[in-house]
Amino acid sequence: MAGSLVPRLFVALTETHSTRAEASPQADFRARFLLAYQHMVLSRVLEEKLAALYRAGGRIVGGVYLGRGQEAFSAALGVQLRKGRDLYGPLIRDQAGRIAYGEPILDCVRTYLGAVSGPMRGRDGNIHRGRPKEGIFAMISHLGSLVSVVSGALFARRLAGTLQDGVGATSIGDGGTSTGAFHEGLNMAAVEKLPLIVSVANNQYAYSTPTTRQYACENLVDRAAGYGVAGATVDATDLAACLEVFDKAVRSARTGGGPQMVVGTLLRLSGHGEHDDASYIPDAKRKGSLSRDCLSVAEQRLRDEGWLDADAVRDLRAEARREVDLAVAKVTKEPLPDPFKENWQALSRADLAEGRYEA
Amino acid sequence: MAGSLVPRLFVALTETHSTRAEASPQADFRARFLLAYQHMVLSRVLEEKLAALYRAGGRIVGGVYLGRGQEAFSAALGVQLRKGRDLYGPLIRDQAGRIAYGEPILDCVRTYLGAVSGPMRGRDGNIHRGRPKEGIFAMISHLGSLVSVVSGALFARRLAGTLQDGVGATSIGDGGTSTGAFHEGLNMAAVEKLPLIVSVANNQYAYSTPTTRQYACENLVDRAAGYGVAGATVDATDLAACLEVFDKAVRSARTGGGPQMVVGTLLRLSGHGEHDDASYIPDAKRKGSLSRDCLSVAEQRLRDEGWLDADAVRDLRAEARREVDLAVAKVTKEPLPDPFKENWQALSRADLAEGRYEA
Amino acid sequence: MSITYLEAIREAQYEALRNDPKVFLYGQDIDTFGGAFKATKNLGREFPGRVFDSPISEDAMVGLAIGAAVEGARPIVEMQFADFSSVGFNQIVNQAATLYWRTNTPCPVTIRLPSGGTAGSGPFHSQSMEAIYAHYPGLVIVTPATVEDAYWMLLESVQVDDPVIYCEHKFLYYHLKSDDIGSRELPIGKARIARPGRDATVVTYSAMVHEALRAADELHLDGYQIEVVDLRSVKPMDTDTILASVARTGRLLALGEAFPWGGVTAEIVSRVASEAFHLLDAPPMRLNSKDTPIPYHPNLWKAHRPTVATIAAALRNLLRY
Amino acid sequence: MSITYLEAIREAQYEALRNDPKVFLYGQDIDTFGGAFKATKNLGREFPGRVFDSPISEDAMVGLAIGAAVEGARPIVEMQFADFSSVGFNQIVNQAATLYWRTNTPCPVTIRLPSGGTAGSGPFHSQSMEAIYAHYPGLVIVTPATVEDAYWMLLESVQVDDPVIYCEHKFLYYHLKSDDIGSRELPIGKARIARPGRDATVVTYSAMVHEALRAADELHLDGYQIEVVDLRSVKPMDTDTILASVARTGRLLALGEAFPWGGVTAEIVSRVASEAFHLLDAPPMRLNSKDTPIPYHPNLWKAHRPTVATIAAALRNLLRY
Ligand SMILES: Cc1ncc(C[n+]2csc(CCOP(=O)(O)OP(=O)(O)O)c2C)c(N)n1
Ligand SMILES: Cc1ncc(C[n+]2csc(CCOP(=O)(O)OP(=O)(O)O)c2C)c(N)n1
Ligand SMILES: [Mg+2]
Ligand SMILES: [Mg+2]
Repeated sequence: MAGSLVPRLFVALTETHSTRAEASPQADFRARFLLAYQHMVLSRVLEEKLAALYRAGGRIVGGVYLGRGQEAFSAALGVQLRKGRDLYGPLIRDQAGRIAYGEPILDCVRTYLGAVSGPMRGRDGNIHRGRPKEGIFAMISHLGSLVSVVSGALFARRLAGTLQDGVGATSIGDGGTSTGAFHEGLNMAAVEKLPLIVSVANNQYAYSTPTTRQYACENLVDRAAGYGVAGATVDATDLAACLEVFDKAVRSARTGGGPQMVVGTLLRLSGHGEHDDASYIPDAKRKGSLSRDCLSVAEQRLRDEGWLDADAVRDLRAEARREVDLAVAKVTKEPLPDPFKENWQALSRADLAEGRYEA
Repeated sequence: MAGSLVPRLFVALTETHSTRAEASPQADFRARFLLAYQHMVLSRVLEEKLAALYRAGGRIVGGVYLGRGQEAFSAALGVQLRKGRDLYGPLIRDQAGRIAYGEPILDCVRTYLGAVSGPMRGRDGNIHRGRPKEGIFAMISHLGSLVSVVSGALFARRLAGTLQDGVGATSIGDGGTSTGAFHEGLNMAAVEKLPLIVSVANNQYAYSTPTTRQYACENLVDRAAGYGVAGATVDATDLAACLEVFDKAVRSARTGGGPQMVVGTLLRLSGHGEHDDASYIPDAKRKGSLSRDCLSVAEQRLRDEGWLDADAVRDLRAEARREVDLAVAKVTKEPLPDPFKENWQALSRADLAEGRYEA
Repeated sequence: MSITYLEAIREAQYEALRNDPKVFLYGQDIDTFGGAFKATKNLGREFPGRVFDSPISEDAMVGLAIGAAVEGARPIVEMQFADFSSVGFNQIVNQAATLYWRTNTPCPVTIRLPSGGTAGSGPFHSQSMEAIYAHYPGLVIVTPATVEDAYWMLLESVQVDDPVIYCEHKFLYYHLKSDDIGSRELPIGKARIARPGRDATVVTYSAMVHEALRAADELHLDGYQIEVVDLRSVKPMDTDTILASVARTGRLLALGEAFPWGGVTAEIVSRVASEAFHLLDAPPMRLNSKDTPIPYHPNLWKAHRPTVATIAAALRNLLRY
Repeated sequence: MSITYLEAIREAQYEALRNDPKVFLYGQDIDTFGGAFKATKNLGREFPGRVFDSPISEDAMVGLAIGAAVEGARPIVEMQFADFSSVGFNQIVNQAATLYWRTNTPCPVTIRLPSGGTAGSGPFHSQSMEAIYAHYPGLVIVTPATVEDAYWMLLESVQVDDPVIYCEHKFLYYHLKSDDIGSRELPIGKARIARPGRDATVVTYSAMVHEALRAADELHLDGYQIEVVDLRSVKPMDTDTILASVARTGRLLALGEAFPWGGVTAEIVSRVASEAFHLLDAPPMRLNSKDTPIPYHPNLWKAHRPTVATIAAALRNLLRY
């Protein structure tokens, strides 16, 4: 569950969640749906704030990369993971999954703003953040390269006998599947029969590149058989479906089913980054079936099921806004990196460090 | 057809081959079978000579890598290719395919012996040879890296309008399919819809590593669907079956069918190199169904069909031996590289070369 | 009407495509989108079927270009950032760089590396990899510092029959302007005296040329005449021009933005020390970025790379000697 | 009973596995087969479940080791040949090398690179890549030249909490013998005076140490005392020991087997020129392999790399000065 402060009205459900073994399947599903939805809202609100800060200029240096439209797919995986006991290697568009896994939104804000108090201490920024020792990896930019890293962590836990029913999950986009690193990593995970879930968010574009220039198979899930791993597809705009597919995949991984590949279909509802107006996406696609906003879809379901009325939704958003504003306000007052306080050493073994002929 | 001198008794058949359009399917098949068989014999005899030279020591420096047992699979592809008009990127165990494509066996002997008269001029050795400008690429050691290179040559010909019905073919082993280069290359070929044939010789081992430590899918052909390319499998010890499968694949590539993946199953009938006794291959496998020698299988078929009697086979081998001995005798007299005659420049633009602080 | 460093790169590719049907462009997002930095803006429209969006497959991008070059094509590959060439590294140093030497087949591939640091880019969008590629035989490494060189050296790179690693500096993309691209002054392999002087020589390349020039201005106020040598290409390195400059000034500062171990500055200093030892009136000096990854936050990034202030300080030490 | 350089590497891995349950080995053909060079012979049997045959996936091999290290494991990755690390390059320089600096998480990965040339190995089984890795921040690069160092430095590498690139020279595998592996003399980061002298200093590392010693013997016949410094690790580079030697001899030859542009020899010469300029009685010299790929045929290979003859000739020039 989220490390971020949890809206009152969800405490009960959250508890239901954490003790889901006893709960009825329906109650359990409802609980996870509501929990995931809460994370989606917080993620959306947080990212809207980041986008605003970016447009305002000044405070955020470098790019801003949003998961807008991918919250359901990302959160549905995140809520399946138990922080620490399970490992998580989020990628570009996993703000919702990060929150669901338990990354405090302060880690996000501090990293975007470059605060020394953040996990990356101003050394790396935006989505390049994590706390590996707490189970959440900090992606490097090179796509595909986390697949083998998360696999290695699972491998080590299994060797050490500490894995138990733990799993690891990492994300990739349609474009990232074209990297050699993705191929080598997933194949190795399959050979080692590791409990790895690879969630592929096929959002139709890699930056500006359409899938027709990225792969030639019918559906990326067709690759699963070639690796000898389980494959599943899902409408990634439908939270209920996402919860189901990841519940199944994670369960299977936990119980010896080996690597799981889950391909979600959706449309990226933002530019590649906030600098990008995505004008290359034709209107047909913008208005097409894939362009549904997973958040509205989830809210429709909430109303249909009578799980949450309009007021509750409004309260929830307001609560999220308060939380985000609090975080931003707090971080804005925090110190920025000071080159004179930096130790400027890449090695943990200071005695092995060199420091000659430097700036 | 082979650039090597062609045994008399095959001239007729060879002609049948070169004018196969008019020939009857049966006659055509018989012609290709006999032609491929001839190349297989020459390849086997040549490689036995190389192995002998290696054991004798002295003349061959470095390793010797044989295609023993893979001649049928390799030659069956080679006979489909038209030198120059089609491109070929052979790998470790493609001596038979090289002969079938038209690489003179002198290129092989000169490269193994490091003669300056050879295509590699003593700069590179053994299987690392080719004449790219004549359509046959010289592999670098890094497995998988030829897939994109052969694709690029096809891509350029298509751009230049010189491709016509030309195709490109390259080989890989079970182990090589685990490389990122293989994945990126095949995926790119599929995206570009290039007429590329990738022949995968699954000989059960990558050096000493069994396929169980290499991949986890049922059959490597399961990867074809994931790339959106055509896939086929074949018993690679059966020349007739190999001829059929490659005939189909190459035809399809020529006529716009895009990349073709052909997976042949067999057992490596030699060590990884001649330094390796392959003692890691269990007797069960050595005696198993995959361990059939494609040459004996082909000879059985020749007898059954009455295409060639024992005497003809003997003559053929004798002819091949003469040819190989001639080649070796010739090359043994040829000059070895002389460091003082080397220009020691890696660039074609001598004026841009550097040569400081060198040995 | 003036032209930027980035526009010059775009114009050079336009010219290359116009002059030679064998030229094509391959890279991520370079067709309709015109590239992450717009270095290929409109080229896809202006040259239909000759500008290709690539899958995210740097190894295969380079491999495809090599195969095409074997067939006589002259591809230009755009890496979205130099940093991502690390996954195309093998095809560059082992396939492209060895092809001619091994098989006598020229390999006229040009690989564009958007290089160097900019504020907020962080460890994986800021690297300068020229030394990595220069270490391997068989490659030409160019590092244009001016709008004119960005244009003419890219055109020349495409004409060279060997693989050329074209390191373009992102920091110069928009800021650096010129009235026009001028005419071709120097060939690849010749360095340029960016500023004549007599008291000390700064040998540098790419974006650092401009930092060096500013530092030279600063020292000019104290009456010092600093000569600035722009290498233009780091391999081949125009040692004669370097030595001639050191002969004039007797003092050397080798300056670069790359990491401090090895690299261009070490090569410069060791060449001068070996070949012009007695021309030196003071120990040769080096200045590079720090030996850590390149930081994201501007406060750190500015301190990680050489700046006018640190260059000027280094020069003062050199002159005080 | 004596032990070879290769056996020492095998013994060190045996010890590492025995001493620490967190150690495991990952690489191609290293389990039952014991590795292409038998550096892990029997280890799979002696330590069941801790020695793993890898798919041919260098990028993923390194990535797996990094992830394992995050969890506290201390993996040793064997590259079958250093040359193939080119396809694991990105995980090494961008993932392993940046992990601690970015996330404060140590990355105790040891990557063994069977390096250097041997007769008949050719362009892709002969490379020395130490300079490529040393250029990037965040890595320790060791280059043992003796049986003792092969053993003790590998054990120490596994204990270092940072990624270590362990460059073992294939030319020394079988030829180089010692009576025993002795005791640990020096830590990583300290160079060794392999031979004391007073007339000139050769600073080198790995297999070239032995060529240098033979050249020193040769010059001894002419009455010259050549000091040979074995760097042991090229990053960090023990500059103090180098300078102290140059202070004694006044003459420097930097010697290496790698390609001539940049690399270790440039770093050595430029450090000495910058920091000990006035200790030098003659211009510092460099000797490397030639600027082409490494040739297959012994006639060419022997001429491509420095030899006793070319080293001795270089030293004579240096001494004549
Ligand atoms: C190896 C590599 N090459 C290029 C890039 C530059 N790049 C960053 S994101 C991106 C597009 C990724 O598309 P996709 O994988 O579909 O993820 P999405 O952005 O759609 O979520 C590219 C090309 C990179 N990060 N890594
Ligand atoms: C990238 C890379 N890693 C390692 C090697 C070393 N190597 C050469 S051949 C070989 C085994 C290849 O096995 P496979 O692909 O099955 O081909 P086979 O030898 O069985 O024909 C290995 C590991 C290499 N050549 N390239
Ligand atoms: Mg995408
Ligand atoms: Mg095999």
